[in-house]
Amino acid sequence: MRHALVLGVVAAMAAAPWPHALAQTEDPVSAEFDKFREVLEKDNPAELWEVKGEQLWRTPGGPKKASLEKCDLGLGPGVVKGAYAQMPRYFADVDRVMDAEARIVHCMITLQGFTYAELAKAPFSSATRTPDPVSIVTYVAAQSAGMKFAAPQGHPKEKATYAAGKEIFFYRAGTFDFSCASCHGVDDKRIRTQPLPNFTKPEQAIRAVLGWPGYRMTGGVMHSLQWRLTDCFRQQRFPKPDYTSETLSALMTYVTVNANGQVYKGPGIKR
Amino acid sequence: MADPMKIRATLQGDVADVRVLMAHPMETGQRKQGDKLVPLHFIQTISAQLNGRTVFNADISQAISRNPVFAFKVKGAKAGDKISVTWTDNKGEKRSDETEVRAGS
Amino acid sequence: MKISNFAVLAAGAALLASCATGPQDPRSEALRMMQRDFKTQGIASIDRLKQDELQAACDKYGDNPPKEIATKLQNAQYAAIKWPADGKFLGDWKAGEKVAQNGRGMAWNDKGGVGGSCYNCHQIAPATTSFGTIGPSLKQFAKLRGYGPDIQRYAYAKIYNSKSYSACSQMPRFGHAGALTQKQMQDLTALLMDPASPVNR
Amino acid sequence: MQQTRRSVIKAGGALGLLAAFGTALLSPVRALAAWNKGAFEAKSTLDAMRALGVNNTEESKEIQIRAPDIAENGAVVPIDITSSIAGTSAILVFIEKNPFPYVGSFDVSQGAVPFVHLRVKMGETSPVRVVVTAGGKHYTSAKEVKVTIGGCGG
Repeated sequence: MRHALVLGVVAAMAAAPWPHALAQTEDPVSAEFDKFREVLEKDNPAELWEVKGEQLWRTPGGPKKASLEKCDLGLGPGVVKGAYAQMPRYFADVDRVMDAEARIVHCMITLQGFTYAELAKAPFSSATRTPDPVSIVTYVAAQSAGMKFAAPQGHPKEKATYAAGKEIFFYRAGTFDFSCASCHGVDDKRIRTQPLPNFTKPEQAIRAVLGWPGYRMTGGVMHSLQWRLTDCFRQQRFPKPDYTSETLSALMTYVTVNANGQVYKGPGIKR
Repeated sequence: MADPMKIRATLQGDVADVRVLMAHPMETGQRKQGDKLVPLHFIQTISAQLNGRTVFNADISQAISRNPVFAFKVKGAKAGDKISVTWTDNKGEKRSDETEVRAGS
Repeated sequence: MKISNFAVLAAGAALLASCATGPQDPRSEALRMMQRDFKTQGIASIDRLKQDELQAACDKYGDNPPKEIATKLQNAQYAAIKWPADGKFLGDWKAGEKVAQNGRGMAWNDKGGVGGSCYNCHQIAPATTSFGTIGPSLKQFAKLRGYGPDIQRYAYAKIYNSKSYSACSQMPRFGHAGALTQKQMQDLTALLMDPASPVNR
Repeated sequence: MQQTRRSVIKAGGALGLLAAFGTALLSPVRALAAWNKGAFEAKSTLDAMRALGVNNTEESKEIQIRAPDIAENGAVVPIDITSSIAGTSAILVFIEKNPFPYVGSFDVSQGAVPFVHLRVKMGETSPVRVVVTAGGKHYTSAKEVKVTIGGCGG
């Protein structure tokens, strides 16, 4: 089929007046998107991965033929409910802060006997394959739907990780001199027609974490925050961060703590 | 074997609001992977039964979105009734799943 | 970045390291993480993480360096501009429009520089209503500023190295970074400056 | 229809069997052919309609099409269709500018309410045309959906 390129066809918007002086939420195009976003969220294909993720969590697997039901996501072994909203957090057994997917991967290695190399080889979804950690993190995330984000900051390493995440957020480098803040450090800007939330502000930081993991309409694939942040670095023209690395956990800590106190709605649907 | 569907059936009076999520690539035959086109692979027919009696049929094309979502409404249902949904695709693959009709809130 | 810039990059990294006050310092902790966690992928080599002098200064001062430092940086950036070998600033505005529309280039899944991503941040030709707002509107660029050679030179310089006018601008240094060719920059200058360009009509 | 008949026989015996044939007659679109290849491969809405035996249509305000004025992503365009026409047996959907406009038919003659929610791929801005079959007649309505990101490349 013919397909209009992302950057090309915007004839529709030419027909409608584009009051770019208004805040993004007030323009008619965004309002129309929002209206149907609710329709799309009502039946979100992400639920298919929740179901799959739960199976993967409960079913013995890996070389050790173990399930993940003893995996400690921070609230004790096997406790899934509410865990996602309270991550990233510090884990003494690895002496670092981990986000949900990093922790799931850790459990798949320690409990089930997978190796990091095999899990990190192709960690993101394609049209034909969703890696197991993505399905599992979707299941885990769904068990925090309706809860407030409460990423802990009690442990010194949690504080240090937040501070490091903030440094990474503002770090300007690379061919284009970009930092995360180049796009997400000021209010009311957009790239093309895409509004850019300011993640340094609590009320907007929620938009960094809301709706992830998310079902992406483009390609029809399930993606997690690990993918989202990795792809941000690609667009930032940086080299590639390792899957489940501390750098990614630190950035997630920075944005999640900034969004603490606001309600997580569960896995979402993304453009 | 194809992944399970997710079916929800909720009563509104004596009408069951049935919502179905299906895991299927719905390949249009136009998508490229590398230099090669991915062959057509899509669900062609869907049928739904209320306690074993067919109440809804659909014939569809590859233009239905990947991981299809459908909703329809079935008359004469009550809580505890069984709703089953079956799809068949162009390769002859098939998947059936079932759920119970739940009272509406 | 260009190979010739490695020395500058390394110097920048050294400068940063000297700012660190200890192992618990968030800055050095962040650098430690990034140096360990980022890997070269395609054309996006690990060297890109090393800040050059300008990046380091902007980072240090939160993109708002003291005036004397900013002026010094701007002058150094301006002095390094390679002006068009043929002495012309204006190319083909139609080709420039294509460069402006193209948002690809320099990422790890690209082969090199391709486009200028200009519409990502700027309003330019009025027909394109899908434009970003990170940079100012460039609609009627020359109509408002004049079509003369000094403005042409200014426009070319801004595209080649925006930091030669504003030290910590968010705009990439397209010529300096080797992301656009001389011809592409001349075409973009024409998009802004040509009286026939939709930008000025 | 094989499966339908079997389950009907199990459920209600000969009477049920008769009823099943009766309803099949009331839904001419499905009764004509299982998965109508000709219609699905037609390159225009008109050709697809012909293949489906839809030769005359009458504009109707009793068909409600709820779809976005502008779709956020052509890969997933949500559409709700409700028919208030008495005796509605089938709902047919066409995306006129898609390379193969006929998207599907929804048979509601055997106990479903004349309503369907579906999500389609749209390659470009196009009318979404709906044809409703009721009492052997065909009624139609359309709604334009603008697409800024086409959804057919996957």
